[in-house]
Amino acid sequence: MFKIIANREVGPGIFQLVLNYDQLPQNPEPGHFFNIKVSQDGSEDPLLRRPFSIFDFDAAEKKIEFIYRVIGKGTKILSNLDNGTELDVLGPLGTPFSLNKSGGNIHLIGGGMGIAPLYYLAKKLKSSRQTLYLGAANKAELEFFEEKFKGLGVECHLAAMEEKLEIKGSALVLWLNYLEKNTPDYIYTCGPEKMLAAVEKEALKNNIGGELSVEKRMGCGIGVCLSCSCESRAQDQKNKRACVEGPVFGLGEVILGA
Amino acid sequence: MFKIIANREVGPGIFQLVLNYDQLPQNPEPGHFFNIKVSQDGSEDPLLRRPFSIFDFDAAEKKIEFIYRVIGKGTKILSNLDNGTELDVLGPLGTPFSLNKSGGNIHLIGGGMGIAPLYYLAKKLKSSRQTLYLGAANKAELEFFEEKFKGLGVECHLAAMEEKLEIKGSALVLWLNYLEKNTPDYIYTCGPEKMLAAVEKEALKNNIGGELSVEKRMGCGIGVCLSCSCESRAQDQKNKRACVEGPVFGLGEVILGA
Amino acid sequence: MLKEEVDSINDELTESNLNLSVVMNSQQHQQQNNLKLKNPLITASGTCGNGKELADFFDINQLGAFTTKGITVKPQTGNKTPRIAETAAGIINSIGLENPGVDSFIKDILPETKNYSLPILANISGYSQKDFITLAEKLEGRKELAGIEINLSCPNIKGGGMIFGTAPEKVYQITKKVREIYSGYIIVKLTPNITDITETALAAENAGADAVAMINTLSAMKIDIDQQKPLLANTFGGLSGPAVRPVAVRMVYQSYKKLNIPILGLGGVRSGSDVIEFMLAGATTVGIGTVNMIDPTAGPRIIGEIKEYMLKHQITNLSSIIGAAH
Amino acid sequence: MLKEEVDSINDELTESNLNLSVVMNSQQHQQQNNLKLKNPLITASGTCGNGKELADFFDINQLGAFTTKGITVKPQTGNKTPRIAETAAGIINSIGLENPGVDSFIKDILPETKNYSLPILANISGYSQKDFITLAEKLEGRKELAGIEINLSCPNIKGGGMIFGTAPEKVYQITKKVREIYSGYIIVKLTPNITDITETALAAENAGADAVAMINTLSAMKIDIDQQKPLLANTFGGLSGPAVRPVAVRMVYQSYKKLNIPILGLGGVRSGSDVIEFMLAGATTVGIGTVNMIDPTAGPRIIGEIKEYMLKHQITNLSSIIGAAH
Ligand SMILES: Cc1cc2nc3c(=O)[nH]c(=O)nc-3n(C[C@H](O)[C@H](O)[C@H](O)COP(=O)(O)OP(=O)(O)OC[C@H]3O[C@@H](n4cnc5c(N)ncnc54)[C@H](O)[C@@H]3O)c2cc1C
Ligand SMILES: Cc1cc2nc3c(=O)[nH]c(=O)nc-3n(C[C@H](O)[C@H](O)[C@H](O)COP(=O)(O)OP(=O)(O)OC[C@H]3O[C@@H](n4cnc5c(N)ncnc54)[C@H](O)[C@@H]3O)c2cc1C
Ligand SMILES: Cc1cc2nc3c(=O)[nH]c(=O)nc-3n(C[C@H](O)[C@H](O)[C@H](O)COP(=O)(O)O)c2cc1C
Ligand SMILES: Cc1cc2nc3c(=O)[nH]c(=O)nc-3n(C[C@H](O)[C@H](O)[C@H](O)COP(=O)(O)O)c2cc1C
Ligand code: FES
Ligand code: FES
Repeated sequence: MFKIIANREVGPGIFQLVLNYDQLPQNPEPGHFFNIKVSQDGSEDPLLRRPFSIFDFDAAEKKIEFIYRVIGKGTKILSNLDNGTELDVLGPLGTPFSLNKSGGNIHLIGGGMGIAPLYYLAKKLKSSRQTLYLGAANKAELEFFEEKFKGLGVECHLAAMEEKLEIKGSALVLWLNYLEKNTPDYIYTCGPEKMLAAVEKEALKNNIGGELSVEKRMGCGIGVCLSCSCESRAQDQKNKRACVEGPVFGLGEVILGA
Repeated sequence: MFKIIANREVGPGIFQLVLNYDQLPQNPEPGHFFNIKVSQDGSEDPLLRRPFSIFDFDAAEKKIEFIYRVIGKGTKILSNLDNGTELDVLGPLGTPFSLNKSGGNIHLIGGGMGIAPLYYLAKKLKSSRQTLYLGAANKAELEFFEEKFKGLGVECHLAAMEEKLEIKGSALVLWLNYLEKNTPDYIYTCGPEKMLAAVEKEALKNNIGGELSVEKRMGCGIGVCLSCSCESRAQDQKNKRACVEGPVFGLGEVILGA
Repeated sequence: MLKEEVDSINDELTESNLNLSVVMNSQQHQQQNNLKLKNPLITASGTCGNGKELADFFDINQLGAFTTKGITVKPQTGNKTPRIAETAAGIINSIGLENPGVDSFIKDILPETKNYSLPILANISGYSQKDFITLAEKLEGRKELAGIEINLSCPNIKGGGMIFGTAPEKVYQITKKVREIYSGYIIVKLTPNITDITETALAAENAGADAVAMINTLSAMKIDIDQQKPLLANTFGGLSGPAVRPVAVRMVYQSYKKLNIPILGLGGVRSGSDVIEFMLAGATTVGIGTVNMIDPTAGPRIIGEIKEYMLKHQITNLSSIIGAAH
Repeated sequence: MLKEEVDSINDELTESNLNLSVVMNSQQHQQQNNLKLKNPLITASGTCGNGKELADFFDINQLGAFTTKGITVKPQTGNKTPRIAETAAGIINSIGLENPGVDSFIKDILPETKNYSLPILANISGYSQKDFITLAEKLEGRKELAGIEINLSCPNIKGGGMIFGTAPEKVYQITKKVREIYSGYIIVKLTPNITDITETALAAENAGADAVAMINTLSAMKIDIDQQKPLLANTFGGLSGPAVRPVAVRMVYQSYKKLNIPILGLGGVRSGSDVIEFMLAGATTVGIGTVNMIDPTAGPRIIGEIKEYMLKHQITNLSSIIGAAH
């Protein structure tokens, strides 16, 4: 049983959803996602669940937290649900980030809502030196996250497409600006697939290892429908399901699309 | 713009919905109905609006009131909407009860939720001698209405199918018990179509005039789709639309079905 | 694009210089018989009455064209009720063509349409080729009408519409006969209850139809599980509404490249986005049916939504997107 | 009925003496080859993986039978993504039969099914008659399988499934060939993208199929209006989910009286009520597809809902309602 205890706007069209649970099959790790049913009371539309990465987790208080942007019908409906509403939630699902590079010099590169899975990750990587490169449309979209990450002691670099912050441009360009001065041991990145592909290319070129989290359109989120297949770069060419083998993949593991 | 200001259970599975409006195309008369969209935020399911008869109306406070029973998906969703929710509502729609028999001896005969249109009617017929014959499954379903009608000074006779009140049985049987002793000048009735047909038959046999309100499955509620056609008993045999020419018809005006 | 850039372009392209007009070409008489509409929205037959009711809600002259409720040679009282059942994101109707017959239509309904300044299309249904001939003869020359829509697809009538609509040769014959008689714009409305709709669409084109409309309703049913019998008195009915849109869009898309005549696309339109979807698939005009039953002011709302889309995507002429998804 | 009366009857009919079992008769070998299921629920191919994933959520042996993901002769990686689009109360998929091929199926997947005690059906797809023959040969004699489901209806493969499935004579030929080779239970799964599904259903029956399954998905598409191109990489896909249920129920109802073999009804089942609806229409067993993608524990929930219905309506033997809406 999951109950909404907060569902508030923390940036333009960006919401923070906090749920109380009574039990979970396992504690979520950074990079895990949950699949949330947004239609209520037997309405068949929207039909599918909506996947969201775990943003923060508090086992003591039995709270899971998500950050989502209102995109279409599903997130719109979600944003109008009130505190106290019981939600049908599946999770944690998927394969999380590995935390074995903990302790090194780590870069977090987030594009837009790609920031969502990185916060809980940063929390778990607290012992590492972490730098966040975050891009969004404008400053208003970034403020909530800047504060959160600064609260963890993470060094933050911000870029916006619509106005000049550190630069006027994308998280990718921002990161590249720093890459030579501050070469990381490992990177974690999430954002639009095009950005992921560019980050991956640069990282691999510079022999930097890391992991990325993809947002594939999902049917089920539990591995039964093969909607979310990613072409593998491995020898056997066996597809990987973003919802089971992913959404986190190692850099170079799967072929990133558009 | 219509806003929910109350939506509370007043009997087992029976809800009172009070809306504040800012403007109405016209003030509702008893027997008018409103067509309420229950799905929110662009959900396409349930697709159709749900028709409800006006239960009470307060022009000064700009309030319209409905009483509904939770039947299926639509009313279930409606029952979970909170105060403050803005509703998409069309109305008043249809042809209301005529009030020209005001002043006489009037019987109101209601079966189940057929009670809904009769309260505002009774209010408007205040100068008449009114007797209510109301039937439902059990006492709990009747209490709210008994209190309301007694508040108007209407004499109330109650029957239930599951337990013995005045009798154990239907509103029809209850009414027939009194018909000889207290023969009305005019009747108003609403309830399941089978009951309406029986009431109509008895009334016409006894040369009593009156009106009834039918609940036909509706597509549009505004006369465009012809889902709600009722076969007419008139010479020209032209069908009558429950949503435009009805839902109120004179006794004997249309052929009542099952 | 940067916000300032978008803003500056928007300065130039404003609501007032958006062009929503579309032209449905005529096969027969070239230019002079084209159907020119101020926007692609056409009411779908049977879901808008004959205009009067919707006119209480908005000025229906804002629409591209109006299609009247289907008429038959003789008056019909329609099927028994229940005639409508709600399904997930759809409705099943079995109205059964309740209508006063063509003579009453001409005498009572057509004169009323004179108050409207938009093109009126009469939707006609028949049980035999002869019916269609009679209807075409009676409607030929009626100045109130811009054209007729031949309904070869109503699934509610036993032995009737459905049978013509699924056989390409029947579609061809009836269209041809009507074409010989009727000189106005002819749209042939096709059933989706068919293996390959492009075959009937091509049959209509070859027989001289000016345009095809797709889709009518999908044959469907619902059972009342408590009564353990079909919910509709007529057992079967036609499914419409958002549920069917993906099928309708597919059929328009499949037909677009095969046809030389314009397509009136319809089925499940709820919003401006849906109209755009049909046009991108290849529809020149788009029908709005079930949506009017739910939102009587859907027409003007949808026009507003189309304009928003045009502004967002910097589209000056709406007709430029027809078929653009191919 | 008075409450006390209902209560007293309920005292007798309790959950424990409800009989949900159904029998799918076999045409070929009479009784001994019948498919006896503890309840009518059969997983729909492609929506439940091969069991493992759902088994994390509940004991799948509670179901009537399990159908595996469609297999082909050769391994296939499937279509490009996006492979799924959501529509009103439905989804369109164009997975494109991603599967490891029949040899790997036999080697890796079949052995895993040994852990299950429920009947397993293998869903097979092919691009030619030869493919189906190969598949039937390879699966013949496999003890792990109770039967096979011939998918003649996948709309996602160019030149493939769709074409066989819409031509009754092709359905007949392929079924006949497979029947000659395969001795287990044979279900022929039919496409709804057809004018008259009873023709293909009868063709399957005449060729010796033990049962037919209807429906597979409706051919459909969705356009991304911002990108102005089809949303699915494959352009077209198959519509499933609640949106299509009214069409599926209609097809089962239409076929029931014409067929002598049992029908596996499916399309859009979400709840116990929907299973009852299909059975009243004439289905002996009912497939659950898309619902599993949304509610992994749909199976046991639906079984519970069926039981509630049986108690409410005082039905001891579920199979007594098959076709009762006729
Ligand atoms: C593993 C994973 C984790 C995610 N985590 C987050 C998160 O933490 N915060 C957040 O804001 N968003 C996240 N997303 C994206 C989020 O799921 C979509 O924005 C959301 O589903 C949109 O739903 P909608 O109904 O508002 O949009 P619509 O466009 O109306 O949705 C239509 C369909 O497309 C799917 N869809 C649309 N956009 C996306 C997308 N970007 N990725 C996958 N499916 C999509 C929807 O799920 C739905 O099935 C995540 C996606 C995935 C796959
Ligand atoms: C003119 C009119 C006035 C009404 N006034 C009231 C009222 O004041 N209070 C009240 O409780 N009920 C009233 N009803 C009945 C009410 O509209 C239905 O109970 C309600 O629509 C059920 O919706 P649902 O989604 O919960 O049920 P579902 O059974 O899931 O609905 C499925 C479909 O059937 C229709 N439907 C189901 N039951 C009825 C019914 N009895 N009459 C008409 N359509 C139905 C629904 O509108 C919907 O389209 C009235 C009906 C009409 C026609
Ligand atoms: C209540 C109702 C009545 C209809 N009557 C007719 C008709 O008389 N003639 C016709 O060609 N189509 C008729 N149709 C079909 C619609 O015109 C339209 O083709 C179909 O509903 C799909 O569009 P929609 O989903 O926008 O409603 C009717 C549809 C409905 C819902
Ligand atoms: C993601 C997905 C994959 C499918 N794969 C197959 C398949 O491999 N073979 C097949 O015969 N049907 C396949 N189908 C069709 C389903 O088995 C079923 O016939 C259809 O979805 C209708 O049922 P539903 O609405 O309950 O899903 C697939 C459906 C979906 C949604
Ligand atoms: S979303 Fe269904 S397998 Fe991944
Ligand atoms: S409900 Fe549409 S005409 Fe009455």
